[in-house]
Amino acid sequence: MLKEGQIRIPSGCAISGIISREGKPINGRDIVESIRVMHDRSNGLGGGFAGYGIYPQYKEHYAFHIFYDTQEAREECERFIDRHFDVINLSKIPTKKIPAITDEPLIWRYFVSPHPTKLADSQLDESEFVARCVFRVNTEIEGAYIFSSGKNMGVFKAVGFPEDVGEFYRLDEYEGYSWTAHGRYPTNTPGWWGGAHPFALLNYSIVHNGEISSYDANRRYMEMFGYRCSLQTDTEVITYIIDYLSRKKGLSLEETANVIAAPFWSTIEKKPEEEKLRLTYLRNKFASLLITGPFSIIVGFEKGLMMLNDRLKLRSAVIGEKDDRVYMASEESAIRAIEPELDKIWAPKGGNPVIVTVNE
Amino acid sequence: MRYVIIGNSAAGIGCAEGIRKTDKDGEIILFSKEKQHTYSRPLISYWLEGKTSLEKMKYRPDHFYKKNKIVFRPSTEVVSIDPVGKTVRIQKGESVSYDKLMIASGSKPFLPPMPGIEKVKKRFSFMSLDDAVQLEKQLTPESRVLIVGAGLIGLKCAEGIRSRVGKITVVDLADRVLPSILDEKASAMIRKHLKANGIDLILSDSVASFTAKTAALKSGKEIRFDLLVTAVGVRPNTEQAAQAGLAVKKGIVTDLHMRTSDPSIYAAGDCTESQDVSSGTQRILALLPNAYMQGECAGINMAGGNSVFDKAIPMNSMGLFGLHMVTAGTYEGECYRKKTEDSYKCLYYKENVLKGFILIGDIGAAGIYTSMIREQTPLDSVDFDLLKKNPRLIAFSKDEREQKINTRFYREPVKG
Amino acid sequence: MKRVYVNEKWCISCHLCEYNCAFANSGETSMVKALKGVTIRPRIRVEENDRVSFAVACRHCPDPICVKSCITGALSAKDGIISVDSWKCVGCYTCICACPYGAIQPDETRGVVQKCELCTRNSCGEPACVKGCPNGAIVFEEREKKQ
Amino acid sequence: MINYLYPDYEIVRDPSKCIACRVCERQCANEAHSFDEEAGCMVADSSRCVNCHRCVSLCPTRALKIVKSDHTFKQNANWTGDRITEIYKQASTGGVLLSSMGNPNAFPIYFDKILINASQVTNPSIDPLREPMETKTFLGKKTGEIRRDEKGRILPYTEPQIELSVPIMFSAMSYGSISYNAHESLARAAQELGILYNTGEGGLHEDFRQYGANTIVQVASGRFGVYKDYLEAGAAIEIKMGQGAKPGIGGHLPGTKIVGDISKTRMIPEGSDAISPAPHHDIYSIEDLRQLVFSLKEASEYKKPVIVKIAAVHNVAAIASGVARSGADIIAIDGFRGGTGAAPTRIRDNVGIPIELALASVDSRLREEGIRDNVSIVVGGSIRSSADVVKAIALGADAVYIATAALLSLGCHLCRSCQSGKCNWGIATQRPELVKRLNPDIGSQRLVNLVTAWKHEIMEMMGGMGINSIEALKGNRLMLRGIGLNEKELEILGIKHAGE
Repeated sequence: MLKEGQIRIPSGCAISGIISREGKPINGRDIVESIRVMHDRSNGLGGGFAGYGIYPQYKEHYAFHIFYDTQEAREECERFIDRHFDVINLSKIPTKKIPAITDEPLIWRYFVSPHPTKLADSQLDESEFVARCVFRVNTEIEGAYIFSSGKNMGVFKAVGFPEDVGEFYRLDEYEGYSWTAHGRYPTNTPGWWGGAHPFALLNYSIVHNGEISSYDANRRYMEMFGYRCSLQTDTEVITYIIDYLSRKKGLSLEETANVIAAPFWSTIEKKPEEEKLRLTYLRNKFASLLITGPFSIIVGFEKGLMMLNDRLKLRSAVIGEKDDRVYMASEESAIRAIEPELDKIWAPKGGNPVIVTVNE
Repeated sequence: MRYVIIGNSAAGIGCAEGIRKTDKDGEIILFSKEKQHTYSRPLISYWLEGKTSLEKMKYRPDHFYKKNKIVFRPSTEVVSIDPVGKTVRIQKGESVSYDKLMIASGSKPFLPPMPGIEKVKKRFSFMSLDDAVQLEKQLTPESRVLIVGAGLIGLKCAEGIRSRVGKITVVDLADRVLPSILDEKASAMIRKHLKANGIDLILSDSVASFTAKTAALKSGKEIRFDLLVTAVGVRPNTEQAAQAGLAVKKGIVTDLHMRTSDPSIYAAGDCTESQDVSSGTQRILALLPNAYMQGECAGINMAGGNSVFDKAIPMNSMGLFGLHMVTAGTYEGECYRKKTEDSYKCLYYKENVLKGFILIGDIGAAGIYTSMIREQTPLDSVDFDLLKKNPRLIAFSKDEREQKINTRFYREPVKG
Repeated sequence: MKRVYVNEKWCISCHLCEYNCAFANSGETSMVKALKGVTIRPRIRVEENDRVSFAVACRHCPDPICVKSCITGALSAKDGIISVDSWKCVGCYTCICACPYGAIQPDETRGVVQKCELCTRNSCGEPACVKGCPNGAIVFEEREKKQ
Repeated sequence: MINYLYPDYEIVRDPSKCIACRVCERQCANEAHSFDEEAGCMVADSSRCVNCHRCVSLCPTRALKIVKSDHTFKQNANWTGDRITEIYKQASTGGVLLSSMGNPNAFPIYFDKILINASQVTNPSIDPLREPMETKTFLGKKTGEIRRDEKGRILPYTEPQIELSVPIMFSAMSYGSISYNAHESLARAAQELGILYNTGEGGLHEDFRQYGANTIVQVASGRFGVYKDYLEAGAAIEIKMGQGAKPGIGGHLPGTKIVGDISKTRMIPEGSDAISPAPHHDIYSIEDLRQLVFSLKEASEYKKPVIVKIAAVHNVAAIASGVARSGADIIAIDGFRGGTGAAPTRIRDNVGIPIELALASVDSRLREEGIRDNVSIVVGGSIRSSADVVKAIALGADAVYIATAALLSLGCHLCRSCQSGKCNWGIATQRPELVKRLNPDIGSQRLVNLVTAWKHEIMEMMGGMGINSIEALKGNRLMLRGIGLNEKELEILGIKHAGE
């Protein structure tokens, strides 16, 4: 059977997210409890989490989480990392053996900073340098896969139900100001750890529920800019789009949302002239980055989360608020499970991004 | 408002319909000398021939008077008009007042003095349905009929009774048939056709004297007959109008609004004179379409509308024993002629307008010619050579064609 | 009201209107049966020369001279449609002599006249000439408001 | 001299149905039909018949049909009847064989070997009757950095664009090659549809300036009718470098057709031949093209997108890459099945490549080079249905050009006799009595109907794929699968085989 990257696999999913607007620490246990409720939305072939603010002691450094199939792969990869980065710390990621999670690869974590001379030689900005290194490892080193590469954040994922994955990674030992979670229901996969979600690049991580019909249009466009969509998953390409628009093109997240879930022309037509011109401009300029088909995504980024539905709202998505916390999930039950008494709960409209950031 | 109409034929009916176009409610009283529901006078010959029936001859449907709120007074002859008191007096001494009066009294047969005619017992004129009914009663397959007059009435009468009698002889003083509407060549063609259909024609001759069943002609011939029909001509009924002091020449004089010299009195139909557009002369145009249009015009004006009838022209269409002829206008100026075995065409034109035409046999689309006469269409604005061959709209200018076939309705060209 | 208008610009001189008219008024259900081997007597006729062609049928004038001229009362206008009552018509052809468009024809077989009645008296439902015109040269439309 | 040719087609008349109305006779400009007065019936001369079906369509009793003659040569798989007949023709005339419309030969039609996807279970299909389904498309460059004002607001500046309500345009057909009424039909339909039509190399008739916002004005090697006002009259300017039906060949409209308005519109004297050279004589290489592109932009003050139209030839991808870097805003690629008013038969039938392959390789090449945003891609050369449109867009086109399909909707029956100038449908002719047969009221409505119908079908297919906006279809090759294609073909098309 072909795995992610060799074939495109559609999947249904569950997603959940929590953020503290005050930047207060949230224990990883909460997000595990939230995603656990939506057990039936996944089928045991993938689960994962992203936590932000979890590595305060290493917050100036890129935290690489890497799967290795073999020791040889690890050695080759570490040689590559050594050549390009100063490694501040490295270790295996602590895990807990449980019966539900099997066949685990080698899972390592590195806190790194780009090698100053290598960076200068590359004539790239730091983030681009790091991103390119990640692409090189993932495409060129057989058996090595960097699945998390941001600062003060980390992705934890595996083949299994998400609540088991949370236990496996001992998430109750982490605290962060925001978390996202994903439970996967692929229709066809042998289950490859790298294929689980969230998908992350640098500080961006995406959990996504849906199957986008614009995939190949988006992918082929993104590949023009050096993004190699090796996994052939929606989440991967959405991550790259957000990275491209936000990081490379300097769009705000609202503007990014106006591109990927652009309003219908009929809606744009009714806007005031200035807004009409702006929306038309964005939609036309990045026409190939419009995402159609059902999706609900939670984008994790530094100091914030964004939830976005496709324009027709073909996937469920609800948002709840309680004090400084904002909850985002596929189902209300996933929010009630960890916060029964909400101040407010609502379903965002299709195409309207909900962006929550940590107050500075 | 009370309208009084004298006459129940085309002009009278036209007048009533004209009034009703403008005034839906005013009182209309219509007097008819005859007893019948309005009927079409020219159909009496068709009736004799069996081509129509008394029912079909009705000029308007049975409900006509009722529907148009007309008080219909049949068998009631108006004997005099008092234009000062604005009343009309009818036979029985009754007076009826009017606000507007229409005189559509029609015409009557003209009978020149013919010695011994009083000796003829079976003697008929051929103007009214009563005449036809009287004549019809006497027809037998053996009857020998003498018709004096080879005009429209005489010949239609001949056609009407031909199959029902033994022999028909038509005598006329003129040297040809239908002298008022046909030229010599056309007359000759019709004469031949009549002869072929068993009508004996004696032309350039007239009756010198009658006995009960014989007529001695000026030429010395003697004709034996059983029935005599006199169809020498007609005269307008203008007596009451004249007595009332209205201007009368050959017929009652009207203006283009059909108003007589008295502003409350109008006149239309065979009793009036018209301005013949084709000849530019005042003349009596005793023709049904003309009568109707005059009557309608008068009716509209009587009811306070504004209508002008300035398109009067002579126009005749008739068939005799299956041969059709249509004629219109006056025969003056240059002439284009074309004759074949069974058709004849003659167009008269002068001073850049079509003046008149005669068509026999092939009469299709003749109205195009008629309208050219009526509208005085300048011949240099049309392809007259083409028109000579056939009456066709294609001979008109592009704009004119566009007007005729592709606009809401045809607007008459503005002249002057 | 809707009237038939002819735009000679689009007339292609195919004469189909004549055949469709003859067929519509034949009472037959098949054109072949109706028109094969007969000389057609349509109520619309195409006039043409080598440059121009157009069809002419009754314009249903608002102030119809044919109706006024009719000696029998067989022609009448109702709801804007001028029709002939062939029961009353005696075939005197006065209307033919009067119509400025040449749009009334003798019906020689019956000794009466015939004319376009906008297919209101046959089973066509709408004017057959309009329906069958391949180039929109004959239209049946409302123009009163535009004037 | 012996006439070696037997008519290709035979006119078959059902005498039991013919009512001798003579419509066929009046409608046939080739004078194939006549009335035999003596016999009292219609007769036909099949040798004059071009099989255009005008008579068949207008016969009110359906008494006519045209059949392929079964007259045959002795069977020979190599020397087919067509080849033999062509030799007879050339032996008799000594001339180049001329023909028109597109390549009729049995080359593979890749569109017919591509299948479209639909959503099932994992992803809902979208019902275009209930949900918005967007077909609006912009053509033009999408390059240029995002600029913001001092408050950080985006300045919505783009290079000149063409906006289309549906990604379909009417391809270039000159006034001269087609009739005034055909042009009017196209112009009016384009306006009503919110799309564009193309003047071709015949200039722009004064009467059609009113449709400027829906007009592409073409500049071709003959430069007929080109002047400043012309360049400014339309919504875009197209430089025609080549044409799919006759790559490498110029055009020749004989002087007999350069009369009246055509002469005026082309700005050449009446009776003079209108010869479009094979190349532009000021463009012998890509750098020359760039100069012309910018000359036209200068002349039109950079307000109009410039389209460069090329024929699909062997190295089309490399040519397109050059064009994409020439300053052009749009590349139009014309496949080898594209139509024409007249072309040498040998060229039409043997030169060029299929548009599907050309499109796929151009789109891939421009993406590989990262310059796909420099240009929009418009493809033509036998887009026959809405499915072809969907497939073309999924392969990577921004929009398509249709011309043959447009002419078909106007009544063309593909008799491929345009060069005779006796088009019975009033399309490819200048004879007034034939031109008037195409009433633009009807013609434009039929075009509107066609494109509207296609639009509905495109929306249905998009909805089936779960796509509700045409831009999400562009280049979305995963929505396509090949059938009966070999590895190489699949590789060029960039699609998987059905079942994969």
